[in-house]
Amino acid sequence: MTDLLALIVAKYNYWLYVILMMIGLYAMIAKTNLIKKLVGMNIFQTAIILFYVSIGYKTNATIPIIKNAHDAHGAVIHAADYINPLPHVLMLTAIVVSVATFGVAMALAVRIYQRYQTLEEDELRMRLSEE
Amino acid sequence: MHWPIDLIVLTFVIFCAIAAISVKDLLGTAILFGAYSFMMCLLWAVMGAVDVAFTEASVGAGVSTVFFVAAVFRTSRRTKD
Amino acid sequence: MKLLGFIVVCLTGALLLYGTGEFPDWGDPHSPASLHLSNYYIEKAVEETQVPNLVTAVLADYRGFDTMFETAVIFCAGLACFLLLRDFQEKKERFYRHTPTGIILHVKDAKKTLTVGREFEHMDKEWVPSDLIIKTVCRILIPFIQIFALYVVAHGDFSPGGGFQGGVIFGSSLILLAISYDLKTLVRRVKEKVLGIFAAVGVLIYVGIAAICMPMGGNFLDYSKLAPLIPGDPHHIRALGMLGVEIGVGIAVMAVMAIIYINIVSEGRHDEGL
Amino acid sequence: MDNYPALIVVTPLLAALFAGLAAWIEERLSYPIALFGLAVSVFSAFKVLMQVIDSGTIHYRLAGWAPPMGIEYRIDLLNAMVLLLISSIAFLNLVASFKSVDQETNDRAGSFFTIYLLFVTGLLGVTATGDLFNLYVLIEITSLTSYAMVALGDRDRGPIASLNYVFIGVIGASFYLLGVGYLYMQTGSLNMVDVANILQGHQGSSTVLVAFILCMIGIWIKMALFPMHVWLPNAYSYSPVAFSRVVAPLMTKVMVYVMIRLMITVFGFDYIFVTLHLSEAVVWLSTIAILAGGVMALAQKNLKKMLTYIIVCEIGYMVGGAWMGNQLGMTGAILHILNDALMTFALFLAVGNMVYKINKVDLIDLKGLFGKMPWTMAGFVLAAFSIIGVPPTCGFFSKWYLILGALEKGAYHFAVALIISSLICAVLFFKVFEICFFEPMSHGHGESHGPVAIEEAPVSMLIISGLVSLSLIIVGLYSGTIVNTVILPFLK
Repeated sequence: MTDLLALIVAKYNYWLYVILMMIGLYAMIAKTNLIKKLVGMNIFQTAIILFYVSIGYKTNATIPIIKNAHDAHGAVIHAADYINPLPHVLMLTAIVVSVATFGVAMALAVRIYQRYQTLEEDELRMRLSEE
Repeated sequence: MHWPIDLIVLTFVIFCAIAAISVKDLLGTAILFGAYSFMMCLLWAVMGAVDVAFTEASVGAGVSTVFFVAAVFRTSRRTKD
Repeated sequence: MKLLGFIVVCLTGALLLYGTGEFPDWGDPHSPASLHLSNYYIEKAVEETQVPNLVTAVLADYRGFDTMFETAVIFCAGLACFLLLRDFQEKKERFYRHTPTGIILHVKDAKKTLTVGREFEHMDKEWVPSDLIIKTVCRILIPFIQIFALYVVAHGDFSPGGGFQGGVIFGSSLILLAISYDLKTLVRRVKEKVLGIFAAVGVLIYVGIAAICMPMGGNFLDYSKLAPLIPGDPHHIRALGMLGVEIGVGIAVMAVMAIIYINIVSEGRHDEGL
Repeated sequence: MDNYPALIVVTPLLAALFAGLAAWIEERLSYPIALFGLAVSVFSAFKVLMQVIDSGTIHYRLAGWAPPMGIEYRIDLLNAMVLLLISSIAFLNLVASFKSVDQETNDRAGSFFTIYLLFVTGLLGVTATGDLFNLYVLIEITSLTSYAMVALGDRDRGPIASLNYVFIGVIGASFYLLGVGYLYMQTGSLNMVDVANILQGHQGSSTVLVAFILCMIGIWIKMALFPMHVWLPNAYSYSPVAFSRVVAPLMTKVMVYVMIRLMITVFGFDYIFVTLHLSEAVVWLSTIAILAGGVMALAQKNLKKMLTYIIVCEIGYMVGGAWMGNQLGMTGAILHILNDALMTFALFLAVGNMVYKINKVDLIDLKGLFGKMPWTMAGFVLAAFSIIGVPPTCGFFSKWYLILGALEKGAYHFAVALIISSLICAVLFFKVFEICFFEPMSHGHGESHGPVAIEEAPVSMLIISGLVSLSLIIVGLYSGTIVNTVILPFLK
């Protein structure tokens, strides 16, 4: 029992990212409202970002901005004192990509509504088969 | 050790995520989605990813929510599920 | 569809949980991810680039090529929203309000226009009387938001922030103007053409700075070869290059955020909005 | 200093930005700018290919940093070939679409060229890069531009097809990103060669296995392998013709290239075929994909849609060949990337000419087309023969390698599926020829004896169409040379 608890505490971030990702994926597949699907898409993408940020975390380390960088030339910087910056960089790019996709998808949803006056997938399918 | 904060925020995140996709009003979804993004941003700040948290605060909780509300304003609040 | 979704989700979850089993513990300083490249960046980046914010250093220099395409993605999103929604046809009906009396005029013929001035003001279909408190507060707030945005762009080397965040904040100050007054005010002050040109010019600043390095004898994006062009300490040339790039990113992002908002909220007609 | 590898990707990007600026200032300038940018890109790609053939793999350090720290372009024979293919198809298509763009985009030609160039930039970058995360960013550029383009084509159905494409595309790209995350967690690096070196010691790890599965699923969704193909037919058939002519031949082939690159450079043959034994299952999957693509193509009533299902079928060929696990299969798959891109391009050029003249391409609308557009139809027939696999054309040779590979491995079901699908293609295209040739024009009284007035597409479109169709035969005749100078040295 204590082993299991220790396992959960040691990796709970990873378990929870899996749960968030499943929520997002479920919303993308099973919901019929297009905007709900978009929310699912965004949750899905943030779950991945959470995963990356979790990789970068180090215990007993501080944020990746070097202290006293300009007046302590020659002072040794210990890698263990700072959090891994690389996943943060990657995720900045991923956030930008996700907001770009989100904007375009919203524009598409507005276009669809202009044309068909609905955002429900089943109603859209009915409208399409009528024409 | 700040893992208790981390755990509490994570619970909130999952709560907001489930609420955002199950509320029957798209404007409500928009606001819950903003809350979700903000919680996520807190979580990343706790984990030391300040740049990512800053970006998420300005993009996810800020601009995305505004786009969302704008799109709901131009379409409809109605949703079946 | 629900059942299918459930099955797919469960399969994916099972796959991911299976992969989680062998992960190093959360926050383990000796996991492979925090050893190989990360140590190099933490120990060498300040010495090589003179930028204390490691995220900015890696973002704009070591992996600057990614960031260039990230800016291109943003530009592309703005262009896509413009192409998808922009509608140059004037809407047929218009509403005007006679300011002294408060009478609302409904003009159905598209060709007849009233001159908007002191007597008449243009009005949205779903008109809400503009609130004095909101207008005043926003008028005071917006310049400060914009100065903060500029600070975030300029100070990205030393503190969290950078071109992208600053650009988003500047863009949201424009959006705030549109929400607190009305969309027409924003469109009148910041012309669509200006936004379009800014979006392209921002990305062009980035690609231009990167491309100038090639005739100067370096590889693409190699800021250190810019030293003869810029006066000052050649030691800090990489930091200066990054600053230039971040300004480009900021301009592009600012313009694109405004473009996306304006087009979504007015369905591309740029007349009335939230 | 030799900057050609960077120029291949950067000139289209720069041209896109200048074309975007020109769209606001003087719209007529956009087209020459775009043309110039792509011309420089083609020239650089040609230079790079020659250089690689002469002196081996090129390493180009972007921002001047050494590989695992910075991003590196690592261009070997396979890259160089695909780069030249992409840039020249994009260039030729731009020349051919001079007349048709205005007709389709409601006077927004400048913005169209900008998006088009960004799309090509993305494809070129995906092909040239040697960095796993850079690959993701560039895949997103290509996807974002194609979402916009698909929505611009058909005004009614386009947005719906595009939004579906957004959902599926995001799932695919995110799975790939997640796979890269798992790899990063195990290795701490993002450079392909560096990751491959570190992975040597972790062959049994479940993290690597999950990373491999996630990457492959992501790429398969993006390339529309059979069960994940649902977005492709609608998306490609509703986009504007000038765009579908370049997206149909290139997008899926570039994704096949990415799959081959991941298999060879990152994970390695030993890991996939010796440690995992996944070969059998994937070859069966691709067999099903081939048959399903063919059968669904038979059911279509619109020429453009029918061709998109043939693309689904062709993807099955390439995936099956690549997963055969022997040199012959891989040779066939790589040769088929080249051939299939050219064949599909030729087919869509012909379709583009038809759309330019008769607007719709439902099969019924094609009656009497041989009389009306003889040159276009000549190109179409040649491309169709190549898809079917008639000997002097290039389609025959890659199929030949694929079948040899299947026989060597003992995967007879794959060989049989290949032959059946060739027969299906023959049936399909002869159906089209029959409609075009024998049935008279359906307008009016049902009788139109005597010579039909020839109404051809503009000369610029015809010349390109003819050129590409002829190149099918030329490439076919020189397949031996291509295999010996490019593919076999690469696989060694």
